[in-house]
Amino acid sequence: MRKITFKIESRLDATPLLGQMVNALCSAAGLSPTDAGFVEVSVVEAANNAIEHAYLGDPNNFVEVSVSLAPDALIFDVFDSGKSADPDFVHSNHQGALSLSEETLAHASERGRGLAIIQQVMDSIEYTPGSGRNRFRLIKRLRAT
Amino acid sequence: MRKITFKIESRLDATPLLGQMVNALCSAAGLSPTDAGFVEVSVVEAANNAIEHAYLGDPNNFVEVSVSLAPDALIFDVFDSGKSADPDFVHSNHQGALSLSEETLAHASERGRGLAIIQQVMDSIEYTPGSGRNRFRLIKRLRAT
Amino acid sequence: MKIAEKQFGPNTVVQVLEQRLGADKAVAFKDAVGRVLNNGNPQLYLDLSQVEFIDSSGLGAILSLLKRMEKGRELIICGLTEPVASMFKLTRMDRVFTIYKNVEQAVSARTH
Amino acid sequence: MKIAEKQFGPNTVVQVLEQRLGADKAVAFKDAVGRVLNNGNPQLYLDLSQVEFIDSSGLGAILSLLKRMEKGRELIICGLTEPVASMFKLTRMDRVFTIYKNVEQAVSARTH
Ligand SMILES: Nc1ncnc2c1ncn2[C@@H]1O[C@H](COP(=O)(O)OP(=O)(O)O)[C@@H](O)[C@H]1O
Ligand SMILES: Nc1ncnc2c1ncn2[C@@H]1O[C@H](COP(=O)(O)OP(=O)(O)O)[C@@H](O)[C@H]1O
Repeated sequence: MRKITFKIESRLDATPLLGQMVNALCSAAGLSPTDAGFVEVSVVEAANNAIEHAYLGDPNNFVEVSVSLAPDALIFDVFDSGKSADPDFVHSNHQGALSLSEETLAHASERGRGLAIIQQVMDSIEYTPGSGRNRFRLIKRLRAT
Repeated sequence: MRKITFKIESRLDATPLLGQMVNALCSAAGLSPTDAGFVEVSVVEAANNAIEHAYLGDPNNFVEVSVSLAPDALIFDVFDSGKSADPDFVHSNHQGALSLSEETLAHASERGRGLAIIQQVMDSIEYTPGSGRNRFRLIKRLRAT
Repeated sequence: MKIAEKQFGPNTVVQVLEQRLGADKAVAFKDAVGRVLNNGNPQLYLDLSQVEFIDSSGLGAILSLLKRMEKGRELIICGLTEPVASMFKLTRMDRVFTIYKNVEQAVSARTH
Repeated sequence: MKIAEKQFGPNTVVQVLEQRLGADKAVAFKDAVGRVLNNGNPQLYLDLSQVEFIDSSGLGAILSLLKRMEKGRELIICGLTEPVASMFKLTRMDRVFTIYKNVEQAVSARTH
């Protein structure tokens, strides 16, 4: 199984380059441009969450994303060494965050859609807190073409 | 300055993915497809050298490639923690390895063209041995388009 | 945050000149566009045709602009590229925004 | 190492079905092509039209095949993609190999 790890500083302006690499890798693995774009957004959301919520914006840390190319799936492991999230919260259904309509617009939050996007795009997710190393695993299955 | 680090296992079959990422990054930075291809080959040659000559083929190590995107250049730092090379040898002119002709064919070696290719493609190189961490820096200047 | 501003009669067109509207650019984007948001123009056209990437922060920033529009004024989105249109759809943003293919179509539909 | 073998009259065409001919594939490539190298055909056509990446190990492997050709036999390279042709040129391999645009042109030039 082929594998590569991307490592960036814990700064929001470091995630675009990560995203572009993830997109290129998804394309090389055979995902459609649309799906590659969705996966790019998802991994960037996970990295942004690590930066904002695990490291609380401290730029002197690192976010690592290990990508494993299995024959039938792409596995993204997003690692941080900051504050852990509550796995039950991460795993809970976040689709409510995407229930936007004209009626609810006034109360719609500007934030809180990252996990919902990740859940929509990915086939499965698993958040594993660890002392000094949290792992957020995102799996995208490859469909036979 | 934007920066990303790629990390792979010290196996020859891990370098294709590294190469594809380097190529995508070069394209995003504005290099032509031909130059992006040349830089890809150069970084792969450096990684292969680390695997074959620094780690002597032991697959239980890692090669790291840190890429810094300066406004006028791409800087690739290829790190290994194996046996150091002789910097004077690395820095010496290797273009003789590319002097192939019908007359010299019988004596032409199958190997030994990696550093020559790197020197041809890159604008400057610098090998810095370190205890536990050797760095091979390859710099490709970006020309104004 | 690079934007270009143009007047189209009484209305303003703001074109985002960045390829990515992500978390690192969301605040600067809100500031830049916010400055012309309620400058008296009945319609503000937001031209996203240069944007190839948007995430939840970028989408949230656009949503916050919509919520800050004064009564009787309109925020009109133009020129969504394929990846950005896909994100509008995935997050249901397409339900609350008026979206046109490009500025020309938007202006002609809105002023005739 | 995926290759496809075809007979063209008395000659053999070997097409490399890998996109990359790098250090990890060089030995397998030499073994695979070496098996048909001196099988009696006067000409061996090596079709590289599927190969988009080659490094010094891949080039070295092709060079070793050339050196192993028996007297009176020819190794003919066909279908170099742009990145592979650039590497042939950079390393001067283009000086010692007979190279044609594609197998059809090579065969017709060599047999007429
Ligand atoms: N990696 C993480 N570490 C800690 N907390 C997290 C992490 N990811 C998400 N969270 C928590 O989950 C919440 C929802 O995340 P998300 O849906 O991405 O929206 P947003 O980041 O915009 O708040 C965050 O506000 C945060 O409290
Ligand atoms: N990273 C490295 N660590 C140790 N030795 C190296 C390294 N890179 C190159 N060398 C030495 O330089 C020589 C020439 O390298 P190169 O031109 O790439 O050709 P090749 O790897 O085919 O021998 C190698 O054979 C090796 O002795």
